[in-house]
Order: sequence, then C-alpha cells, then structure tokens
Amino acid sequence: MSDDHGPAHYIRIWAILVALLVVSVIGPMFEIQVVTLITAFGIACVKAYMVAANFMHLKTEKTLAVYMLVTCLVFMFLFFAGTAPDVMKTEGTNWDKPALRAMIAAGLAEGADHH
Amino acid sequence: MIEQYLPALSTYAGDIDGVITLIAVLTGFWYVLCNIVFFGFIFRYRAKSGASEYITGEEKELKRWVTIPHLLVLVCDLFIIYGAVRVWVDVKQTLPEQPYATVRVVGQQWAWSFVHPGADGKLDTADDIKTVDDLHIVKDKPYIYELVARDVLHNFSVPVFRLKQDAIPGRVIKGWFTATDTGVYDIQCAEICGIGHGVMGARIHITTEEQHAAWIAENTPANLATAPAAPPERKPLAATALAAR
Amino acid sequence: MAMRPIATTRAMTGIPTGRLAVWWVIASEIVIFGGLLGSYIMHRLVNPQWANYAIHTNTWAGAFNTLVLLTSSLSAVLAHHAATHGDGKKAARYLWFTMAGGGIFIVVKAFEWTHEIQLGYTITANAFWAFYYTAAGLHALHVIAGVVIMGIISVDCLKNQELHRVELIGNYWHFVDLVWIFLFPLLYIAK
Amino acid sequence: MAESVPAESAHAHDHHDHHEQSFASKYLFSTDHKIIAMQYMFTGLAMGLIGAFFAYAFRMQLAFPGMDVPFWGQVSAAEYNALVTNHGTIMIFWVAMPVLIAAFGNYLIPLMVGCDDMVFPRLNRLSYQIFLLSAIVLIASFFVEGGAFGGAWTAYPPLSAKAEYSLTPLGSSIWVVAVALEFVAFLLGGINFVTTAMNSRAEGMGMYDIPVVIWMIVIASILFMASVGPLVAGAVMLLFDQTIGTNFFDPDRGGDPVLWQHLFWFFGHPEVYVVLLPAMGITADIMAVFARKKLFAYKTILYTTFATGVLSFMVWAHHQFVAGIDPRMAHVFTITTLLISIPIAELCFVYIATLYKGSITLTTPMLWALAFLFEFLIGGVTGIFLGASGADIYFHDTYFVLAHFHYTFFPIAIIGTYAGITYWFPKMFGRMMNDTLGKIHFWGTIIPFNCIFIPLFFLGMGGQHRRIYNYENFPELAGQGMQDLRVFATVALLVMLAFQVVFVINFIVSLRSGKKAENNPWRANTLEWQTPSPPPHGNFGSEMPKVYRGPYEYSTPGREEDFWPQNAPS
Repeated sequence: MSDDHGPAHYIRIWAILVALLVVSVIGPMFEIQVVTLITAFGIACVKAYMVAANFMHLKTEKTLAVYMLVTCLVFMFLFFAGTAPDVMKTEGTNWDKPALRAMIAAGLAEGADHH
Repeated sequence: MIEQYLPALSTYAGDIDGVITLIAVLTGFWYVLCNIVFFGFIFRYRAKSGASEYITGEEKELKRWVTIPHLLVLVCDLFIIYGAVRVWVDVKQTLPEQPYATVRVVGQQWAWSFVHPGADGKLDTADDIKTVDDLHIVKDKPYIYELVARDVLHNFSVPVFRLKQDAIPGRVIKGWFTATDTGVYDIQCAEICGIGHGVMGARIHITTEEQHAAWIAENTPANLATAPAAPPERKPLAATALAAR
Repeated sequence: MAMRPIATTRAMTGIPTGRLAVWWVIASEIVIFGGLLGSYIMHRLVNPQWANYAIHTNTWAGAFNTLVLLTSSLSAVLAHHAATHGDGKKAARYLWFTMAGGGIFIVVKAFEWTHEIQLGYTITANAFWAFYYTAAGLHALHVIAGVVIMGIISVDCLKNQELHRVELIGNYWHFVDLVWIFLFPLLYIAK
Repeated sequence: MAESVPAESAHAHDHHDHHEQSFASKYLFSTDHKIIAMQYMFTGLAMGLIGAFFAYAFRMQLAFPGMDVPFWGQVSAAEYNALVTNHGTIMIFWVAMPVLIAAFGNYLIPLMVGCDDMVFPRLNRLSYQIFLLSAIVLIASFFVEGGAFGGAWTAYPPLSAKAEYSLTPLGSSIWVVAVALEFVAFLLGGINFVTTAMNSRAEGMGMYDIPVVIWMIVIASILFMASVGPLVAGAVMLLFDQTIGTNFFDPDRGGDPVLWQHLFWFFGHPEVYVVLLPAMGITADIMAVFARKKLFAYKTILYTTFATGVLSFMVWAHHQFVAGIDPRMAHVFTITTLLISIPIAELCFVYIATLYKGSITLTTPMLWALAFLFEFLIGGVTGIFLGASGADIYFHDTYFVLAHFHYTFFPIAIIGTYAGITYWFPKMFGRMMNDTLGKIHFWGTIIPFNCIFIPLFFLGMGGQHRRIYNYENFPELAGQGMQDLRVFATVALLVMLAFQVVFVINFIVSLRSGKKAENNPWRANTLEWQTPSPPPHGNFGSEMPKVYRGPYEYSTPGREEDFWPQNAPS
C-alpha cells in the first residue's frame, strides 16, 4: 500500500466518524421520522463508506476487489426485492395474513397503553 | 397431452394442458433438431473419416450457426412466457366476481377438513357443513376456496382440475375453480407435511345442483347430532401417529 | 513455515494473495449478514409495533460501543501503518489496543444483555428480540474471533514476522466495525 | 493483468525430496492438494454409496409396498421420509459438491494453472476435515432417538422447526448442523480455489488461457460463496427455532415460514449451477481432446457462463410458484427463468458445434462427456415446463419435477464424475483404465438410467406427487398401470446399481495392474499432462511451467502434431 496515508490522516477520519456518530445519536431526539431516518441510516452509509474507503483502503485497492464486494451487495438487494413482496406485507393478491395483522394491532395497542 | 393420463375437469384445465402442449411442441422441436445435429456430427466426424479442421468458432460465417438458433430460442421463449403468464393470471390472480359459493379448505396433519356453506350459501353461519376428507361441490359453478393450514405447510392439489396451491399456517390464500363434469376424484397433499404425508388424501365429489341440495339437506348440522366423522378407516397410520403425539 | 508453496508468492491480479482471500471472506460475510439483516428489515417494516420493543434497547450503550469499535478500527489501521514500516513492536502494541477495544465491546454487551434478560426480554420473547440477539450475537462472535486471531498475529509481530498479516486482520476488523455501524441504527436508534 | 512475480526459480524448492513420511502424515494429514483431492473424492464416492443405498431402499418400497427390503427391512412412513430427505441431501451436498468441486477443483486447479499447490494448503486440509466431520454428523442422525430428519431436503418450516410436527426432535437439528458445517467447509475451500486460480497462474497464462474446467469451477465457487450467506443465516435461525424456541418461522408468534423458502432457494437455485458448471467444464475439456478440436468460441462459453451465473441469482422463486408467494411475483420469475435458458442453450449449441469437423474418438471418457450433453439436454428442455408458471401449477411437486432434476443432477453428479475419473485416472494414479470394462460400465449405466427416469416423467404427467411412501392411499394413483411403471423403474435401478460393480472392479484392477500411463496419454494440451503421471509433490519439479498459448490448440495448421501443449515454446 502506498504511503500517502499517514497516521494524521487516519486520526482525521476517525474524528469525522466520531462526529457523525454524535449526530446520529442526537438526530432521533427531535422525534421527526424523516430526520431520524436520515441521521441514522444516511449517516451509517457515510460512515461505512469512510471506513471502507480509508481504513480498508478500498480507495486505492484494485477495482477488482470493489467489484467483488459490490456484486455481493447487489445480490443482497436482489434477495430483498424478491422476498419483501411476501414477507414485508400483510396482504397481497388473493392472500392475507390475519394472524400477523391481529398481532400488529395488539402490539400497537399495548404500546399505546405504555405511553 | 395430459388428458391422456387424467381427465381435464375444470374450466382452466384445458388452458394449462394447452401451455404444456405448447412447451412440448417448441422444446420438442429444438430437442430433436439438436439431437439430429449432435448424432450427425458424431457419426460424420468420427476419427476414421479424417483429421480435424482448425476452427476457432470466431469465424462469422460459422458463428452464425450458433447465434441465429440462439435468437430463435429467445423467440420461442417469448411465446412460452406469454402463454404461461396468461394462464397464470387467469388461474391465480383473478377470482370470479360472482362465485356460486366459497368453501374453506383446512389442511392439518394429516387430513383435509372442508367447511361448506349450508343452505344459505354463506360461510361462517350456523348451518355450515364441516366434513373431513370429502369436499362436495356443484358442477359448472364457480367456487372460491379459502385455504388455511393449522400446523405445517400442506398443498391443496386436485389433479383433475390441474390445481395446486400451498396452504401456509398464518395465511389465508384464495383461489377458484369451476368443475366441468360430475364424478368423484382425488385431492392430494402435495407438500411434505410429516410422517402421515403419504396418507393425506381426500376426495372431491362433483355433483349436480339437485344432488348437492339433497346432500346439504341431509347433512345440515341441525340434523346431525354428532360432530363430523373421524378420519376414515383407511388411515391407520395417521391415527397411530396422532396417538403417539 | 519452511516450505511455503510457490503458489503463495504469485499475485497475478496485483492484489497479494492474503488480501485477496480476505476480500473473499468479507464478500461471503456480506451475504451472511445481508441475508440476516435483510430478513430483519422486512419484518421490522411490516411490524410497526416493534418500535415499542426497541425502546427497551439501550441507545447509550450502543453508541458507546460504536465509539469503541470506531476507535479500535483506528488503532487497527495504525497497526497496519506501523507494520508497513516494518515496526513489528509498534504494530503489536496497536493490535493489543484494538483487542482491548474488542474486549470492552464484549463486556458492555454482556452488561446490556444481562440487564435486558433480567427484564424478561429474552431471545424467545418475540421476533424482535430473536432478531436482536441473533444479529448482535453473530456480530459478537465475529468480534471474539477477531480478538483471538489478532492475539495470535501480535505474537508474530513482536518477532517481526508475518507483518503482512496485520493488514489482513485489520481489514477483517474494519468489516466487523462496518457491520456494527449498520446494526447500531437498525437495532438501537430506530424506535 | 498478467504480470508475474520474478525470481520464482530462485526460491527453487525442494518439495520433491521429502523424507519418507508415515502413512498418517502422507495420506491423512497431508496438505498436498492431490491427496486432499483424493480424500474428497473417496469420501464423496463413499457417501454416494450410502445415497444410492437409500434410493434402493425407498424404490423397493415404492415398487413392492410393505415388502421386507433386503438389507433394510420394512420401510415405515417415517423411514421413507428420512430416506428420501437424506438421499437428496447426501447426493447434492455430500456427493456432487465434494466430488465435482472439491475433488476435481483441488486436483486440477493447481495442476492446470501451473503452480505447485493451493495458496492456503493448511486451510485446504481444514476444509476437508470439517467436511468429513459434517458427513459423520449427518450419518449420526440416523442413530439418534426419533430417527433422521424426514422433512425433505428443502426443510420447510414449520415442519422442520418444531419437533411436535416432525417427530424427529434430534434428527432435524443434527441435519441442520451437518449442512451448516458442510457450508463452512466449502466456503473455506471455495476461497482457496478462487484465490489460487486468480492469483497463482503460471507465467504467461492470461485470462483466456485458462482451461474452461478451471473457469467453471471458479465461477461455481464464487456462485456458492455469494449465494450461501442467506441460508447460513437461515440455518442459524432454524436451529434457534428448533432448539431454543425462537419464532423466526413460527406464524403464530410473528414469524413467516415463507421467509425460509426464500432464504433456501436464493441459495438452492444457484446451487444447481454450482454443481452444473464443473461438470460442464469437465465435458468441455474432454470433448476438445477427443474431437481433436479447438473449443468452438471459447470466449462465448465464458461470457455465457458469466451470464448464467448472474441470472441464476434472479430465478429462485420458480421453486415457489404455488408455494404461497404473491402471484404477481411469479411473472418476474417466469421471465427470468426462461431467460436463463438462453445462455444454457447457447452453451449446448457451442458444445455441439465443437464436434463440427472434428476427428472424434469414442473413448470411455468421451462417451461419458457426450452422454452428459445428451442427457442434460433432456433435463434442460423438461425444465422449461417447470419454469413456466402456468404449466408449473400442474407439474409442481410431481414426479415430472423429480424426473426433470434427476435428468440434470444425474448427468452432473454421476456422468460428469465418471467422465472426470476416467479421463484423469491416468494422471491421478499413473495407470490406464481398462477401456472395455469402461464401456460395459458406460452402457450398463446409461441405458438403465433412462429406463429409471423416463417412466417417472409419465408418472408425473399422470399426477403422481412426490414423497409418498405408498400410493395405495390415492385411488387415482393406485392403478396397476402406474404400479407397473414403478416396478419397471425400480428394476432398472437395480440393474444400474449392479453395473456399478464393474466400475469398482475396473478401478481396483486398473489401479493395481493397469497399463503404465505415459505423461500425456491423451495427447492433450493442458498443463497437468505435461508433468509425470502421477505428478510428484510440487507438481512440476524444479522448473515451473511457462504458458505460451491457450489450452485448446488442437490440429493447428502447419504443425506436425495435432496438439500443442500450453507450455511448449513456439
């Protein structure tokens, strides 16, 4: 690996990561769902990118390695896309999950009691 | 093709058989063609007939012989996709708008039970008729079935209808059929469901409307002092296995 | 180590063999965690009531553990830096620091889980907790494995041997960190 | 891409002058890729015997219900389920994978890419040891209380997840553990194969100089690594459901059984290609050698294989058309499934085109290779019926499906293996196999094979569904005509099994007293034939080969010989 990344560079990256962590913890305190989603998952993606690019040196690694990892990620999105229409829904064309819907309703009601 | 082995007794059975025939013709053509070329080459180019020729397969005039059939296969595929999707939409995605009745089909280890609407034609009323391993329906009438499972996966399969659908615990799955002739035929469980899977069969009784009315009158719970009969005698194994549990 | 096959000394892709293999390990780990987390996300989105269960996870413990892992990743990459400069002793020290991070992570986890289990939120309580313990548990196993391997490598480092392995374990460790970066919002923040 | 590390011969290595080793360190704990390949092969073949024995037991029960099967006894319903379940599991995970990928991969990759061993020899040994452990664990499940798991090799929950449904409290957990261990073994092995082939090729061997069989084993390993993850996660979830009572797949407590089906088939379908590709590769190499022809359109083969690999990740739910997925999704998967027939058809066309203007010698390996193509074609075209959603409504879970996938898996696992063994036997053991016995065995296997499975297509069309221990309970299936077909298939199976004895005899006799094999008895181009038979430890002696050309330069114009080894300087 080439030597342009000195310890100072790594520490700078680390500092940014910690700052992002703080933001992602504070984000949900506003209790606005959009803000939570962005601060939690948007920032997770940014953090992931920074770790992968800088600490794992994927920035300077041969593109082959990046392709390998990205291909596997893409396959996971395929899996999600093919599976979610059944698992992520309570009803669809000519099918229905009454048991699950009852459970969701009961769970939500119980949650409402708590607050 | 399939009618030679089993009668086609639902309105869509012919369509499904049609798709099967379509695929048989198209793939059969390619299969025969491939084999003629394949065995032709083996015979024509055996070692005795001389040395081999240097061909890379990148020559345009030769590559054509692979590329063109390959595109033709794609065209055949499109026909098959069209045929299959059309039948699928009809069988699995559309429900009759004005069904004659809805029956509930319940799979459990290792028997089918059926809930028929009584004289009022509605499910979940007092006059529902529950049976074990016998489904009674009227010919030429569109039925909707509601498929549920009590314990594990089962598959509601009526071969003469060309119908199969898994029953999944936690889900209610709907589908339909319209029988085209009377008679008594098999219902099978076509998804392994434990040691009694091999005895999990039932019978479908397709009758005329009059016969069905008579059957309803005879079996309406008011007339029936006891619960539905236990699974019939032909299932000694299921009984012992259940006892073991 | 006397006889290492010639095969190991070649690098036709331009990526040294060890590193290439670790990339493959990570690729196959991506699909393992991908399958598990994908399943979790599907369930989570269809079950809005899970938010009521997620409330009982301790965000501060999760955030602290994220900090610990991020920091240990920093020391892992510094160990790698030291190793590329041939300083085995320094690399070993950084590795120990990373191992300490892994240790702290596990200890915090242990306290967290003990508390949750005492409150009755066990793995069998409902599907949320089942996913919570399975996903975090699988990740924790990776942390433990990483710490053990790092320990073995650090011994070689002290003798200035096999220094290229510091990078390999480092890349693995960063991946473990990466998984946690996603687990943290999925299990703790989304409420 | 191709820059090689210099000063290789400086490290000139003295692998071959080892001291006398003890039997254990030479054969049991060796890190030599050839020994590990043999370990995988013999373990796989032994497991194949067990799988074949299971098939014998349950086919006898089907042909003669209630009979006392010799060497087994009465086959009860529970035993029948356990037998079919473990027959499937063993044949795919413990025969096809170890023999085709692990054994041939281990043996061929270092030899054919011109290096001395795998890049991680000890990892390789570990992979075999875990595999052996997994085999022992699986077999152990037959001896625990409640018996072996009987919920089919697909292990759909809730049947597989709850002991009160499966009635095999220990068997199902042991099954899951065995399968998971097997996955670990092949993940380790796969990383080794892929890295070796990517990084450790001989000097001068570019991407397009790699023999097709190596390409295919490598792509298969990659497919395995990229698809098995969700099932590993699923196996953990299922194991937890079974043992500690979590509810991942329990619909009464918020789980979803359909999730398992997706996790399983997301792996299960690429798995078909994982075992198919190595067999395709073996066939390609054999066909080129015995037709004395360059493979037709080498690059096309590679590209179509890549296309198949990628598409294989998009077709999985065609196994679930009527299994409760949303009917709208069936359209997507019908389209992708029929699309995957395009690259596979292309591969078949290209293979046939390789024979064009060749000079074909019908040696035993060549017969096996041609038979592979012939039988696989039947498996391929019958697959179209099942991939088309409309037709699958009827064919799902019938014997048509069963016959279809045996027409793919038998060519893959059995024909492909025999092709490989008969072709590389001289290299592996330094002796030639007997060609006459080989041909008797060939016809004695191929003819009964078709006699077993063609009747099953008709049974399937007649509506016979799978995994039923006795069809007397289904009036439509209990007819004499159908029973006659079942008996016919069973008798054919017995004949086929009997002919395997010929192979065993041939193997043993040739091993002890076969004609000594030269280095390159088939006059082939690839690197493994350019070293002594059997190759010494370190494979190529002190000088590692250099590669000057592709692997299929047969009958090149202007050369006296009709072959041109990859490492021969021009």
